[in-house]
Amino acid sequence: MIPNIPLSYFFVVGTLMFFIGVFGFLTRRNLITILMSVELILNSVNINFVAVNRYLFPDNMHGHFFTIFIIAIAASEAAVAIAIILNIYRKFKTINVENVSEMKY
Amino acid sequence: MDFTYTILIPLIPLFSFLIIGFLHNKLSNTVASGIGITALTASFVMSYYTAYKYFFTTEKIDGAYQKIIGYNTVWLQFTENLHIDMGTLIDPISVMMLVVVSTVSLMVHIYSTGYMKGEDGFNRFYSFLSLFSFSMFGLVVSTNIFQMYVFWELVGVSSFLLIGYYYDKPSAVAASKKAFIVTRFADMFFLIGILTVGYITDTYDFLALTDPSGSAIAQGGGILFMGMSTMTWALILIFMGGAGKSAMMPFHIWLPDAMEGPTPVSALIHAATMVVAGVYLVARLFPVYSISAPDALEVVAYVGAISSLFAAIVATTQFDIKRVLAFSTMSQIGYMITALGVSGMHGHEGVGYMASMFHLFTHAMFKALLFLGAGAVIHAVHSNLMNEMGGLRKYLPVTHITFLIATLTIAGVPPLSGFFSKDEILVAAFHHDKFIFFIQLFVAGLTAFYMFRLYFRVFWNKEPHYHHTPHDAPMSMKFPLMFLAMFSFVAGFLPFNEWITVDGKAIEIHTEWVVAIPATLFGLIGIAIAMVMYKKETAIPDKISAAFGKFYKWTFNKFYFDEIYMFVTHKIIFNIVSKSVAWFDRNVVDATMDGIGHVTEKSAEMIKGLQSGQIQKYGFVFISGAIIIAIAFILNLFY
Amino acid sequence: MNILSLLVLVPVLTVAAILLAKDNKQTRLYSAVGMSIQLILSGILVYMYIQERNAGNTELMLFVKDYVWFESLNIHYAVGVDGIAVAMIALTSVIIFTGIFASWEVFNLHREFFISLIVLSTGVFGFFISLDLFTMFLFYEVAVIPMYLLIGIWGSGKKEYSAMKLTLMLMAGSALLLVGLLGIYMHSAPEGAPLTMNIMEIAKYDIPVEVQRFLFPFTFIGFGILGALFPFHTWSPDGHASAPTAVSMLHAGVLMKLGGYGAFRIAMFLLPEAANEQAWFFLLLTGGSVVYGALGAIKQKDLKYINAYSSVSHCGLILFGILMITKTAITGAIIQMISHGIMTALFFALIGMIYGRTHTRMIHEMGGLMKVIPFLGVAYVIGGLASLGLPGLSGFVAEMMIFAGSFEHADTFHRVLTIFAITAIVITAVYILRVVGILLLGPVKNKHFFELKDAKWWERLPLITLIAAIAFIGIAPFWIIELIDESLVPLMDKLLSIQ
Amino acid sequence: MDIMFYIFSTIILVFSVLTVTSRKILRAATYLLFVLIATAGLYFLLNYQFIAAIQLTLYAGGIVVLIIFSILLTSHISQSFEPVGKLKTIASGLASVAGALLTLTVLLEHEFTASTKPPVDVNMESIGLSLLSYERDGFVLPFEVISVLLLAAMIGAIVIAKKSEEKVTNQENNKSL
Repeated sequence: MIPNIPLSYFFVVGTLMFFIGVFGFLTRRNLITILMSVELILNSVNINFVAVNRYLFPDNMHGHFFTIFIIAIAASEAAVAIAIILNIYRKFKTINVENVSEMKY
Repeated sequence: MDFTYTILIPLIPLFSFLIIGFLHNKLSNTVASGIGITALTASFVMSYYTAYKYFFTTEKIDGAYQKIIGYNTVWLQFTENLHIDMGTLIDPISVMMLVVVSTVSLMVHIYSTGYMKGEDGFNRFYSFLSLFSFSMFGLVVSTNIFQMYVFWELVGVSSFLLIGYYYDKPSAVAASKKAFIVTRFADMFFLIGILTVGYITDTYDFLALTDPSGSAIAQGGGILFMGMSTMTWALILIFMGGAGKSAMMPFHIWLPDAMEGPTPVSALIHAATMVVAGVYLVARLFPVYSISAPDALEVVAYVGAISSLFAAIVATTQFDIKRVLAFSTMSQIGYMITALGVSGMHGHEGVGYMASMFHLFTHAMFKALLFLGAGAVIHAVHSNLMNEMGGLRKYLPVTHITFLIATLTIAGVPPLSGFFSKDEILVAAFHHDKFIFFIQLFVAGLTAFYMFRLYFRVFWNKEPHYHHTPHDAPMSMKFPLMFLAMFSFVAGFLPFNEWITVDGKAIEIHTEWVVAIPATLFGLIGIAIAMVMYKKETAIPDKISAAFGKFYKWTFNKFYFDEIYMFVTHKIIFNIVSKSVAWFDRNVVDATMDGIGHVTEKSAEMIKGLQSGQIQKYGFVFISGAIIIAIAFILNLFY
Repeated sequence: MNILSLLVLVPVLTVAAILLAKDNKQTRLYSAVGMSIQLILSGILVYMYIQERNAGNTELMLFVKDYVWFESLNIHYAVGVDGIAVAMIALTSVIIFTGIFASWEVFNLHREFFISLIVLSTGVFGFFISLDLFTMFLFYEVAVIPMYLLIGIWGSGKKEYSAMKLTLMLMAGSALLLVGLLGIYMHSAPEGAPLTMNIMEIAKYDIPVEVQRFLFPFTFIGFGILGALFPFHTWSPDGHASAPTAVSMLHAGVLMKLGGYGAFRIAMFLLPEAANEQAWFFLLLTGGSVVYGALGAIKQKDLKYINAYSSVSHCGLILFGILMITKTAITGAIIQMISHGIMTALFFALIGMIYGRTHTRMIHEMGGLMKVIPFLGVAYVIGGLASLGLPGLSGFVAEMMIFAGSFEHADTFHRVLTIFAITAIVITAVYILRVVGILLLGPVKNKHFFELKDAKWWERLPLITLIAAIAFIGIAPFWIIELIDESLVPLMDKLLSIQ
Repeated sequence: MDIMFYIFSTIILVFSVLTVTSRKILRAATYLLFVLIATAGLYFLLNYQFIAAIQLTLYAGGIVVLIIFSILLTSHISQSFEPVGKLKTIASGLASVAGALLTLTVLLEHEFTASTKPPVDVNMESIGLSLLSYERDGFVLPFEVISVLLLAAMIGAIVIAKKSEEKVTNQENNKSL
């Protein structure tokens, strides 16, 4: 059932997506968009896991399960993150990350 | 001969000190003084018994008195051979000193019951007196030089406590401080000297040190420092310690001020006993001085001569009777020191040593008498200044007579004891060094002059207006006066030449008329001048002082020694050195330490911007860092 | 139960009891009881120690116990004492005992104060009984840290600054020390043999000289900072000036002795070659600081500063004596530790009591106190006389032994330096008498002073205890010397075998 | 089939870039949705239907909706972001490109060796059994842990998002800080 795509192609997609996420993480100012960038990063990792599992170790399901767990963690992370973002919004009336610098010094 | 009991002579006053000291709130004055006097009487009796036993019943070996260790125990062990012992050494001079100290101390104890009556802190006074007696006894019977140092310090502190007896009087406090610090300064040299001697000879023990044929005495000739052997230096240092206690130049400045203490204290400590400790010290180590370091002895002789001259000159101008006596003490101690300095070891050469001890003995008696007499005068007129005295012979007959006897004695009028002892000193000087001899001769004249100046101004001269009619002292004060007056008479006839010599063997002495006649003459001339000037109120003294002009002023101000000292200590040491050290500590050392803290803080301040709280910056740094490290690994930069 | 472990356990139990105390009264009662037990315990220890020695036990360390603590790192809880440690323990228990009474009057956070104080003393006791480098270091830190709280919370004046300064400097010392101790551990056995933290084990092996040269400054300065080694002494004046009475007593009395003791027990004993080689440099520093501290004290105006500088001078003498590496001088240095400990505790106690009455520590604002509070006045004079080295009191014995020991050296350097240090005895006399003169003697300056009350029983008790100790050492030094003498022999053998 | 991979990849990459660069937040969320759906497509392609379904429901369905809700709560839809600073963009871009190149180099140079064991069949049954199995290749422990985590996250999210009653004092505290 493996398509005729080399494994490395998946890696290319995953890596590029990862670093696009990193780029977004570093440049976006809005907390929610940062969160989205993080989702991208997580997703790219998932792709790699799944692809490796399929191509290299079809005899077990470890990558598969990792992905499942990452999705679960991503979901809870998103929930908590959004709760925090809402709280920050209440407190600072903004979700611009540069204005939220209470952790300074 | 068993002399073990001699350890009790110092210990009994110690117990008395402890009892009075601990219970001074509880005891009544009578009980406290009773304890003190009883203790001293015990020591007094034992001292005389020891003297009797030693001089009359102890067997002489080879015609010489032996040095006997009465009691000895190691107190503090330094090394195999160097240790501080506590014990009693019985030899002619220590026995003599026991007699002197116990006699004067007992007399002062008795005298003080009258003199100090009603004073605040009467019990304290007696406890301190006991402490002093303990220390002084301990000092004179020391078996080793370090024990002497121990008691040396203790007499110093008792002296401090007693001078500062009137501790709410600022002048007394200042005087006590001065006395302690100056003597302590000298003691420092003493200590260094002791350590050096200990290092050279590997013993502190007097017996080993002073044995003329022993190994210790032969040590230290070789090592040279500034042209003199180490031993010479060590002995000079030790002598400096002695000079400090004995108020020799240039450590004399504390003695006049020490007169702030109660008069009995001046009589006991600052006339008869403690101040002669320096003489005693040199006498104790005399064989070492004489054999290993004659140069040091030369120093001793000159310091003594110059001090005695200086003090005698200053004494002629002072108005405080106690100060006159203080300078007189200094002058007389100068005599004794000189006598030691000009002495040799054996036979007739050793006459200086004998004379010095002889004079120490007689001087203790008559100077104590003078002070106690002065105390009686002060007690009567409530002033120290001779301007406020005069014509007292009518009011204080007993004091007058005894004082006159003492004055004649110190002036060297035969056949009183002062004549004999002074004569021997002059003889010794005459044979050794003519220059010193002439100084001493001149001083003898001066002594007679200033003492009679004092005598005439106090007991004759014009009578000022007294608020109360002065009256003679109570019996408790008169008795010591009379007792000591008697001693001043008798002491001259004691056969010191048989008892106290360097090597313990008797020496022949005979009156040398070349010396005796001029000495007596000088004394009589001094007396005569004083009589002319001061028996009645005349204008001569003022004229003379005006004639001397600058010199008089200098003399009156004691040649500004105090001022020089004040300048050196307060201006230079306290203000410049100490203040700058304190400043240096705060502003350089401490500031450096603080500076390290500040640098840390400032650098933290500078780099804290990195901790911006901006997660993206952290992310950027993190990722870049990770990439750089990864590249470094890939390129094998770490290997 | 090993008697040494009891010494650590009793303070811990006391702290527990204080935690359960209902009010201030109970707090100080428990503290007093606990520390009295401690005092008795150390008395028993001294007795047992002497018994054991008299019974012919010539082991270097007695009452040795060794429990493995962290096997992988060779950390043991190893305890044992020799005569020196016994003497120091006795000193500590006397001072903590008197310190409790010196803080008898109730103040803010009374309970917490006593807890910190006793925790501190636990550290000190632990330090003196430890035979294991790590345990020793641990207890050392236990002793140092509560100081920060004690000064920072209960201090006076610039207390935050002082507490911070003191703690940071001592921590810097600890850091150096840790380097030194770990270095010693890393070279504690020949190549291939298992390493050890046990001091006695390490002492059997000669650490290579190059390593010693490197480690000695770390260890010596590390301990030296606590022992007020010039120029790292500056925490001392500020720290003491700000600290509350009992803390000053304990700190100057005992904690600073940890420095001297450690410098001797670890730095000199384990690194003898380097000690012999580098002693000259530290001798210059300490000899200088003896005079320097004394000169610094002359012009101070605050009683505590005077005493702090005096401590610098006296503690300089301790290190000076240790560095002389002659038996007499080291004996003297150890006696000086004890003597200075008691003396300075006495001083700080008195200063606290005087301050409690006059509410000033500036000497010029006081005067004639002898008249109104004679007991405290006499005690101060006695302390002063001990400090300036009057025979019959403890200071004299210590100083003379150090000086005499220093003069055993045949070379000029040691003797000239000693003569230089001896000048301090005069300077000491000057500043002591100056204080006594201004503070106690003369006319009463302030008429309010006439209302002052003399010492109460809880003030007299510690003062009398301390004065008795001073007099005891001064009059009968041979007992203490006997206690430490035998223990010094192996230490000296190791140090002298190099010369 | 292969063509599908390229299509999905293109979608993923293009919309990823758009997600991180779009200046309208709601659009960004929408682009993210496309990325996630395309990822699900890749999973289908690899024949992992279960995980693809989860990807669709949980990610595309749940998380994106959550994100959109929060966007609606905190921002105006029409609001567009200010352009990002040049320096920041360039620095971040460089770091990202460098990282991508580095990672790719490593990944592409590495020889992966595939397992030779017979493949297992991935279906709902085996997934379920593995999840609750405590034997080899069983995932019951992570499963339980993740359950607790989810519960904690749920409670945490509620607690955090709940309006604080001490808001006023909090603000004061903040001022004093």
